[in-house]
Amino acid sequence: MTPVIAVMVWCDPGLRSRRCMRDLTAGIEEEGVPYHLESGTGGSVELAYAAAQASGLGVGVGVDADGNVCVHHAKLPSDMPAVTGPASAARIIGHNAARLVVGVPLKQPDL
Amino acid sequence: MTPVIAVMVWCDPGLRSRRCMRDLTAGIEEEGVPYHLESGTGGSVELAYAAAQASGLGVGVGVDADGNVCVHHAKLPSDMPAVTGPASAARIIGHNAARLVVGVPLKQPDL
Amino acid sequence: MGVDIGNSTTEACVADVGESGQMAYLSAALGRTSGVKGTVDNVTGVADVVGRALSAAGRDLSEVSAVLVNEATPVISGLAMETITETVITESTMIGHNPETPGGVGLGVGTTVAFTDLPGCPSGCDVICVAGVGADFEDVAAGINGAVARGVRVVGAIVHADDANLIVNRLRTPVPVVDEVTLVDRVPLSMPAAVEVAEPGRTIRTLSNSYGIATVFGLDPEQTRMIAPVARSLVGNRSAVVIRTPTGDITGRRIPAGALTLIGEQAKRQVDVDAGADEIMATLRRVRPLTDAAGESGTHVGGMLARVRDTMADLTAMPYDAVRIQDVLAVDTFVPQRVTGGLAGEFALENAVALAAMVRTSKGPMELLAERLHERLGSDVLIGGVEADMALLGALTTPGTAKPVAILDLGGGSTDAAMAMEDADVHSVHLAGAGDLVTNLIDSELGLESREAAEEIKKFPLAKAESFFHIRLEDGTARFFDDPLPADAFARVVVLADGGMRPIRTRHSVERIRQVRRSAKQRVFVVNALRALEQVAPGGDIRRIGFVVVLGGSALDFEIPDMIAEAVAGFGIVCGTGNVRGTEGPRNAVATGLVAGYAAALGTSVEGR
Amino acid sequence: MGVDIGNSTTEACVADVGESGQMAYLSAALGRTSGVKGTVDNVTGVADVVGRALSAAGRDLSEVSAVLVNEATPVISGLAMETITETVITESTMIGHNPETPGGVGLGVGTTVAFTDLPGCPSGCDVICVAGVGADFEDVAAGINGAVARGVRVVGAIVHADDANLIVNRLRTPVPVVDEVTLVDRVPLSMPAAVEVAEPGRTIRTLSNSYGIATVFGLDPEQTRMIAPVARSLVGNRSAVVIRTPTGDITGRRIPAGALTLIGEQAKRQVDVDAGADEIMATLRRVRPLTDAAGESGTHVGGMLARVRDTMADLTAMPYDAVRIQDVLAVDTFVPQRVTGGLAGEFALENAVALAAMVRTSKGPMELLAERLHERLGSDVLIGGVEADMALLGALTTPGTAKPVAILDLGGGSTDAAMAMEDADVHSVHLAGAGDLVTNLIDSELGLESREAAEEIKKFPLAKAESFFHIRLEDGTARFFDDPLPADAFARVVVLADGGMRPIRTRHSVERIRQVRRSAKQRVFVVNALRALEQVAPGGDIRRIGFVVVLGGSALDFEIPDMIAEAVAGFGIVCGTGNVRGTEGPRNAVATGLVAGYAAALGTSVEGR
Ligand SMILES: Nc1ncnc2c1ncn2[C@@H]1O[C@H](COP(=O)(O)OP(=O)(O)O)[C@@H](O)[C@H]1O
Ligand SMILES: Nc1ncnc2c1ncn2[C@@H]1O[C@H](COP(=O)(O)OP(=O)(O)O)[C@@H](O)[C@H]1O
Ligand SMILES: [Mg+2]
Ligand SMILES: [Mg+2]
Repeated sequence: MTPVIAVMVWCDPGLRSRRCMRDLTAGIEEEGVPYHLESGTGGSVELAYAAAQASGLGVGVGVDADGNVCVHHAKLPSDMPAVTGPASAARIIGHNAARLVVGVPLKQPDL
Repeated sequence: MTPVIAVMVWCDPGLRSRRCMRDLTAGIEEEGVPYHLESGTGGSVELAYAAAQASGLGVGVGVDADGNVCVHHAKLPSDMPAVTGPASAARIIGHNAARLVVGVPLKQPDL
Repeated sequence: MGVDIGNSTTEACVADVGESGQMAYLSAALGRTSGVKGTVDNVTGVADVVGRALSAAGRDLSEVSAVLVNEATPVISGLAMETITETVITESTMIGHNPETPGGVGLGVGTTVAFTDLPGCPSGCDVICVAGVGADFEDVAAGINGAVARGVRVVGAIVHADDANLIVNRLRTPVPVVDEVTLVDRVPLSMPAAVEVAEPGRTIRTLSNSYGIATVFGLDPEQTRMIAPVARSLVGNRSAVVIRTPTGDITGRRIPAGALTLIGEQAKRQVDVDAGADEIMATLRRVRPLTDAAGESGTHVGGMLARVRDTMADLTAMPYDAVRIQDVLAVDTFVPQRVTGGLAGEFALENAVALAAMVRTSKGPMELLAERLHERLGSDVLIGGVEADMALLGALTTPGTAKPVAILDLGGGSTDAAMAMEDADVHSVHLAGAGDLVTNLIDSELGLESREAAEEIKKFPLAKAESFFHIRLEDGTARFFDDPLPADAFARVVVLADGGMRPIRTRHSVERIRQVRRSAKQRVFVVNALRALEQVAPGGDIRRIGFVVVLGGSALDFEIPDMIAEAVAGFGIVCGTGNVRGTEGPRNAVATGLVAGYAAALGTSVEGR
Repeated sequence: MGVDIGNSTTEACVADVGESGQMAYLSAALGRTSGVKGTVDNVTGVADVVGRALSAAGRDLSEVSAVLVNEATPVISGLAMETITETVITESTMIGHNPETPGGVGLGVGTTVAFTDLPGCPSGCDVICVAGVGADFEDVAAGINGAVARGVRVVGAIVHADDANLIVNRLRTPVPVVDEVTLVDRVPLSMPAAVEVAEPGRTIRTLSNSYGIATVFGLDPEQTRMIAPVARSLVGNRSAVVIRTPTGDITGRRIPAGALTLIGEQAKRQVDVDAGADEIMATLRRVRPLTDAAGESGTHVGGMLARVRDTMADLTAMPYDAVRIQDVLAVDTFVPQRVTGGLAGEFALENAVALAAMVRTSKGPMELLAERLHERLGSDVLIGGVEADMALLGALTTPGTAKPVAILDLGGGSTDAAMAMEDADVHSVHLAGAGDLVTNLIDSELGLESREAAEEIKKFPLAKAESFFHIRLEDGTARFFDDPLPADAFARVVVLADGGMRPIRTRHSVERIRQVRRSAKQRVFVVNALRALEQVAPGGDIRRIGFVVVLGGSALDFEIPDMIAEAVAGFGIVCGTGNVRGTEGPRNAVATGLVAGYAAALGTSVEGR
């Protein structure tokens, strides 16, 4: 099995905010990086870590039922995610998940 | 399970040349990259691909019973190894396995 | 015990000196100078360094027979910087910013239409769509697709959000889109405009070429002349927008910075600051030795010199009018500055001139300082020889040196030099500009707004964090880590400071930062080293110097001594970093010289007996 | 139909011209020039381009009423390059190479002892172990550990194989080890030596400092002076060895390159080639206009000019003595060259001067060429106006241009310029040095030994293959691939050529290659653009030019036009890449001018009727 060359986005089916997923994937897409959506149950960090392992790019995003978003990298220890944030930050987190792949500095939230 | 942060070297137990393994690991060591020896049966490409999957650095080396050496990278298709060569080239192949990790151009054999 | 009170650093050297001058060095120590050099504030710092030097030698204060202090006339320097160009956009003729993720590729030329007005556009028009704050990318893409279906030729777009690729990915026919245009609401509508986006890794070719713009808008030669500065300012961008407004213009104007008057012992000359550093330094050479400098009042340079004088007067408690500027170093520099009238927070690199000025004050409070030191330490305090003589004596303890020798003392505020021929007098100079100016140039040229970051960039090599587990050093080698780097270091340039790895908040590349760093060192230290050697060399002829010993805090730098050695290599002299007493490196020269001078004097008097 | 036969490229332009001169352009085409410009060999190339231009216009050869050919006096240029410095190591005082993986960190000072003699070493000695060809790392490490156990202080090692880390990892006390020393057998034994290895990302500090070496070996000033060039040549290395041999020395000697004699219409001057490019060009300015140049026979420059003359005579079938050099461009350059006497294949960057020379031949064979073209094509062939006039006519079809206008035609062999004032005569110049010289400089400065690679580096942006699936472009953006890159591209610098990604076989970094590329363009095209404009401008005053139109093959470059625009920006003129007829970019100016000139003449004669 060759791993999928995409950022894996694993989302808990309990999530109700469509907005959150749309923002998240918009951020990834704007950076020009492919992503792949799947659903899975669990905490955001747990989902993100598993997604990162499944990603050919080594980057995964997990979204839990409450809209908490987490970005993980396959080589990081499972309890040390790269980025975490609330649903309201989903757009910028999407950018940053992609930037881990592209290798450019993470975007800072506008202050 | 966190993958081992080392180049995985998987060698067929049928290999008789001690020289080959010594050269190979010397090449990796001189470049300053950690490696981890295990045994496994199979062709060199097959062993290398599996070793690469198991390596936290994404780089694996396979050595078959005849001393054929293969370097593979976790993200390459299984049938497209990065480097292959005979036992006599083991030293330089070791350098190059390490260089895939370090990110410097591969060493050319002295002509 | 010799003690050297420098502007930044106080150094001590402990030695056993026999009755007839035979001598054994025991230890050395250094610490920050407390207060302004040559004032009683120095006592705390001296006491601290003396204590540490003694305990390193395993001796007690009571055993010290004499504390030798250098005759330190405080040499104080000031810095000022002034931009001499300014970029102004009147009306909005261009959007010159470089968003990280523009969309599409190519050139589109049409009339600007607000996204909301797109439905009213007659078919057959060539249109650039302008999508303002809050426009959703799906709506924008759908709107454009709809207009195109109706026969409106939408050939490009300018949008507020970071949405360019999102929009382009949803268009049936992709067009170039420039995004993140902060002040999109000020884009003039119903005007002819062109949007250009180059492929990744390339730069635009049409809008950065005057005749490209002329072709696009059908300009006549006179109009082309007007638009030429716009083309120039877009050179090197990956994307750009140019809008043809009736009166719009972009000007790079020179700010009249005023004239600097340099008053020498014989002559007096004026030079315009905006003529640049070379011109200023050439004028200075013609009036040397300098006795004072003045700036045209009411101009930028007037303000610059007033600030320098103010600081000096403050620091030394001299009356403002008694402050005499005795050297000036002008350096060409540039400052990233927000373009007036820009629509997307454009920055332009404006030219600027930095001036370092040097004031030599009277040596008033030295006796007082000696007295206070005596009270504090108990032992005799002697004010030793001239600082330059002592530094030379100390420098000559470096293996492989001999007269004729010159020292270059690269400090924080000043670059000092002195020269000793076989038996002639010592000549010395104090020049404005040293380590602090380098730090300032790095800070302002990179737009860091942090002196601490600039100081670290000056002192330590750079690297880039290429993954969570490895960095690549500026020489290309990689270094690996077992523990992951923090996410805020990811893909950033970091400084490998003593205290660990420090990410730098900037979009500049490793190479860019390295180049600014090296060029700042070049412009200050190489220029000053050559100026200084020329002034102390016999007959101004650097070739007659046999050995140059580089000393001082900035001689510890990892590249400055190499640059200086390179610059003087052509003169056939030996130049290297000092190694005082074969052990101290470029530190402790004056303190060592004080002790050596004392011992030599004892020896002579013994011989004379 | 206008046809422009250039040195490299033949271009054609097809137009319908009415009786009274009204004109409609139909198409254009271009191809490689066959043979030397202005000779009958050109026929094949012209026929091919004419055919393609016609089929693009949907017309037939029989419809062509006239083929207009430019009056092409062949302008041929030659190139030569000569090093003017040489680094020679006599006996082996140093090992200045930079192995990729040295071992250990620090400085070790001791006497050189062959590894095999280690067992015989008395305890208490400070020793540098020298391990020759075939020594196994485990044996070496065991031998050193054994000696250390016996009390021999082994403080460093010099080894033949790429084994430094393997040895250091097996030592009980790590010491600095320099490896890959190819000629290790020539390292002198029983000599005091020092081995220094810096931390990764750092450079050595002691052996690159004259006083550092003096400290290490206890040298006196005279000896220090002798060793100073060694220190200098080690600056910037991560590791180094210095061995103190009684007579050993390293010298950077200047090769007497000989004098160049520049013969002008009025004056004649000599200049030493090793004085460098600036001096040569300054001398040239004083004798201009040049009528010939000669090189001192028996010297390097004599050989250079003889080679140029030879090529010229060959190409043009002119007698050797009739070849007159009418312009010279000297460029400072450097060449990586193997150091004579080095022990590890050391390279030094030697200074060199490149000379491009330009010969204008008589316009002999043009009529013959016209005749042969007529035979081949059937239609009338007219030899049109002067090339410069035609180019100006064509350039003025660029939107936004007007007189006073100057063109800069950046070709392969020469940089040509011409200037037309409101109604004055056209002035034109042909200068030596253009695209081919840039290619040569890139080739030799990077030591590529491949003109094809150099040509690609010149034309296309660089990137680095950072993994099997992505590259990073020189501006920092990343590009991803679905299919893995070949292993021989891994971590290498690649050129993004039209034909795909091409790895470059070199250890140079992206930044280094970029810098060489840009500097070569600067030294050739910016220098020549300014020289050319100065020579064609009225009264030599560039400010009096209103518009500059950049043309020719090298105007297609992705950065040369920007560099030229930047360089002339200060003169208040509009400068940009031409866009002939608003469609052709910087191509087709002469061909277009031929047609326009023909039509204008028709128009005038119609009016005159
Ligand atoms: N390791 C270092 N590398 C580069 N510069 C240094 C280093 N240590 C100190 N400096 C610089 O030296 C300067 C102070 O020099 P110093 O000789 O102590 O000053 P002063 O002569 O004024 O007492 C400061 O600009 C500081 O940044
Ligand atoms: N796309 C390009 N980018 C940069 N240089 C180019 C490009 N195409 C051609 N050149 C350069 O242009 C030169 C030839 O120019 P050209 O005008 O065709 O020559 P000539 O005037 O001698 O006929 C060569 O040096 C070639 O490398
Ligand atoms: Mg964007
Ligand atoms: Mg090695």
